[in-house]
Amino acid sequence: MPGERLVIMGANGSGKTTLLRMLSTATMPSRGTLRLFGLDPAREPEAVRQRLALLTHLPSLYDDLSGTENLQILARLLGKSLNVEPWLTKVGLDQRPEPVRSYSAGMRKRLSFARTLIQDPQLVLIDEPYGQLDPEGFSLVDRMVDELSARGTTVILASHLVERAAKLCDHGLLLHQGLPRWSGPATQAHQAWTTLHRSLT
Amino acid sequence: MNGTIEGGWGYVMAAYGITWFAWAGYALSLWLRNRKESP
Amino acid sequence: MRYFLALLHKDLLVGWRGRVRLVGLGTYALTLLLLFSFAVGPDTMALRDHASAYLWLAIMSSSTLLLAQSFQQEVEAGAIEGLILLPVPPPALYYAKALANLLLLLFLAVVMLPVSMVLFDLDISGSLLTLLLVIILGSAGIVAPGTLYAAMTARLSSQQVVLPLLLFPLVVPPILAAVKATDLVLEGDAMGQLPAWIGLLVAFDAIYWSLSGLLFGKVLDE
Amino acid sequence: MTLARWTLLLGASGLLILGVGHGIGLMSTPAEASMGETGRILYLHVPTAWVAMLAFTAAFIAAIGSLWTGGARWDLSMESGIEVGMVFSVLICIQGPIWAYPTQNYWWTWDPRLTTTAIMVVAFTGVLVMRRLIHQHERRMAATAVATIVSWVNVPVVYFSVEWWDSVHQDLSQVSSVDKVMLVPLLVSLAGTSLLGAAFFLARYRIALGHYQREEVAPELPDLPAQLELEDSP
Repeated sequence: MPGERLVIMGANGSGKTTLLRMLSTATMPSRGTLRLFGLDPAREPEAVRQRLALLTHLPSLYDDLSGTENLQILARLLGKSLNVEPWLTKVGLDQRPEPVRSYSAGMRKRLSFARTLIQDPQLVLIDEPYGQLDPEGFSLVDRMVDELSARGTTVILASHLVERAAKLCDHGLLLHQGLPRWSGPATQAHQAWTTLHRSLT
Repeated sequence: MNGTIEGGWGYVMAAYGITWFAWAGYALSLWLRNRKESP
Repeated sequence: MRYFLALLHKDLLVGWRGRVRLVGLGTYALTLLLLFSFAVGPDTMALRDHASAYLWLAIMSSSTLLLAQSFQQEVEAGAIEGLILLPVPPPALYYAKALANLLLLLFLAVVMLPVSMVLFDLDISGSLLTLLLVIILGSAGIVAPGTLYAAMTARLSSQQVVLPLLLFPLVVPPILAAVKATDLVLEGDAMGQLPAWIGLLVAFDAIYWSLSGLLFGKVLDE
Repeated sequence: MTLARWTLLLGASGLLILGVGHGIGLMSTPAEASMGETGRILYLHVPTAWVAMLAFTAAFIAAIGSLWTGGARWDLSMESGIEVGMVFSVLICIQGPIWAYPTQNYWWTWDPRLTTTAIMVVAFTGVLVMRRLIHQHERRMAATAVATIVSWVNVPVVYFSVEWWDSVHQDLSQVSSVDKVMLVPLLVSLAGTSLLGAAFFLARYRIALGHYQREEVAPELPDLPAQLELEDSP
């Protein structure tokens, strides 16, 4: 359902990132089929990739260029207007000329979010949204996710910070060693997490 | 150079010898690796 | 086409911003030329005979460094993946990067030309224009397979070793032809062989600029 | 295992025929007119060159197959084709100078064929080195395939440019016309060497197959575990 939010929970190495990369067509499944927007990404990668955006811990930004220039590259590729100023203000950045190299982790995250907003995708996949961020950055992530789903974009997060992510999302999916162990409303996510861990220890 | 070359046999033997030795060596390495892969 | 221009603009902008690296490459190439002239010693006759070989060897080795760097930054930042998922058609990505590499390499070559003219005491009997044409075609011959292999080896830690090993057999024909053609321009083309060598260069470029563009997509996806 | 039996069959018949071919070539036929005894290296050199080219062409076809379908079988045959091709082309680079030395008394002749083979060896060494450095299966297959295609296309290009470049000083060791009596050992040796090459290829394929089945094939997918019953947390 557009605007809904799912959190994929699991310890490191439980396959969260792999699943996310597969959903984003960054990696093709070696077996089985995948359906995105009713399309098979193996056969129609362009159509699928047009509608989604992937945010990984790698910022995919050009350090030598300024924030504005980074966004303008994207705008030019998407055939959108080069006036990227509104997107910058939306994420709390300004048109400073300094290269992205001088940005803090928080500012880089904001710029990555701006990159995602420009693409106006139907589905956004975020790997470890809270990675390398200070608490102040956490609230930024929450605001961004709210912003995205307010625009009708479905958001899928992959995180091991269960409580924080669960509060933000509608549904939860618990992975353990590559296998789905539980899925259901995010309100029970924390409960599922503790149950799984209790059964392991 | 008066056409035919004396002492050609040395080179012929060298070429054939090296080649046969290499083939034998390669066959041996294939056989060893085969045994390792599917005992 | 829009993708190609946007990406070309991006590559040139990044290249220009990182021009300190270009200066480094330029000094590297010039030191190579100096080394060649020292190695041969003051014998100007020998220097002049092999000038085109030295010039092209310098161009080839500096191109290897340039090509290795061309994907380094983007792969580390995950920018390439960002572009593929946009989606950007891989051939556009290839031709933009290859052309950017070519322009940067030509920038180096143009700097190296006057220096080698002085160092190797050359005077051009043929026309400067043909010489520039030969340099452009020769550099294009290096950059075409070079960009393809640079992308392929970008993620490898030992790229500095693998890239030259893969690339050198590929650039033998263009370098041979370029050295021959440059010789003919410098020392005069008695038997009129120049058009043949330039033809070989053009043929090589045509083959590799099209083949690499075709295969580039396969090199990128995970 | 049929593959093992095939390898043995090809290997044995190859060796037999090769023995016959080399036997005739070395013992019975008269020495070649201008090169004397050294002309007999022909029966060794030409078949080796032929099989090397065949092996790399097989790798080229497998490369296209693996790009087209992505099947692992193509990847394995590509690997085998390259290795067999390497063994035979290295041999050519050894046999060439041995043949050229007596007639021109310097080891390395810039003969287009020999130079092209040497460059081919360097190119495919690069492919093998790169292949060992990439660990993800899909990316290794794609990269090797692309490098194989590019290196294979490069062979004729190198040949022609070297031939042009070299035509300025034509060398001597052109094979003088192969008269009838020499044809028999040549063709027999050719058949023998080809069979031997095929046997090597199959053997190498089996190694790659064994390796692939043990390491690469993902283990059988366990069935999905039941939904976790939630215990009300304390």
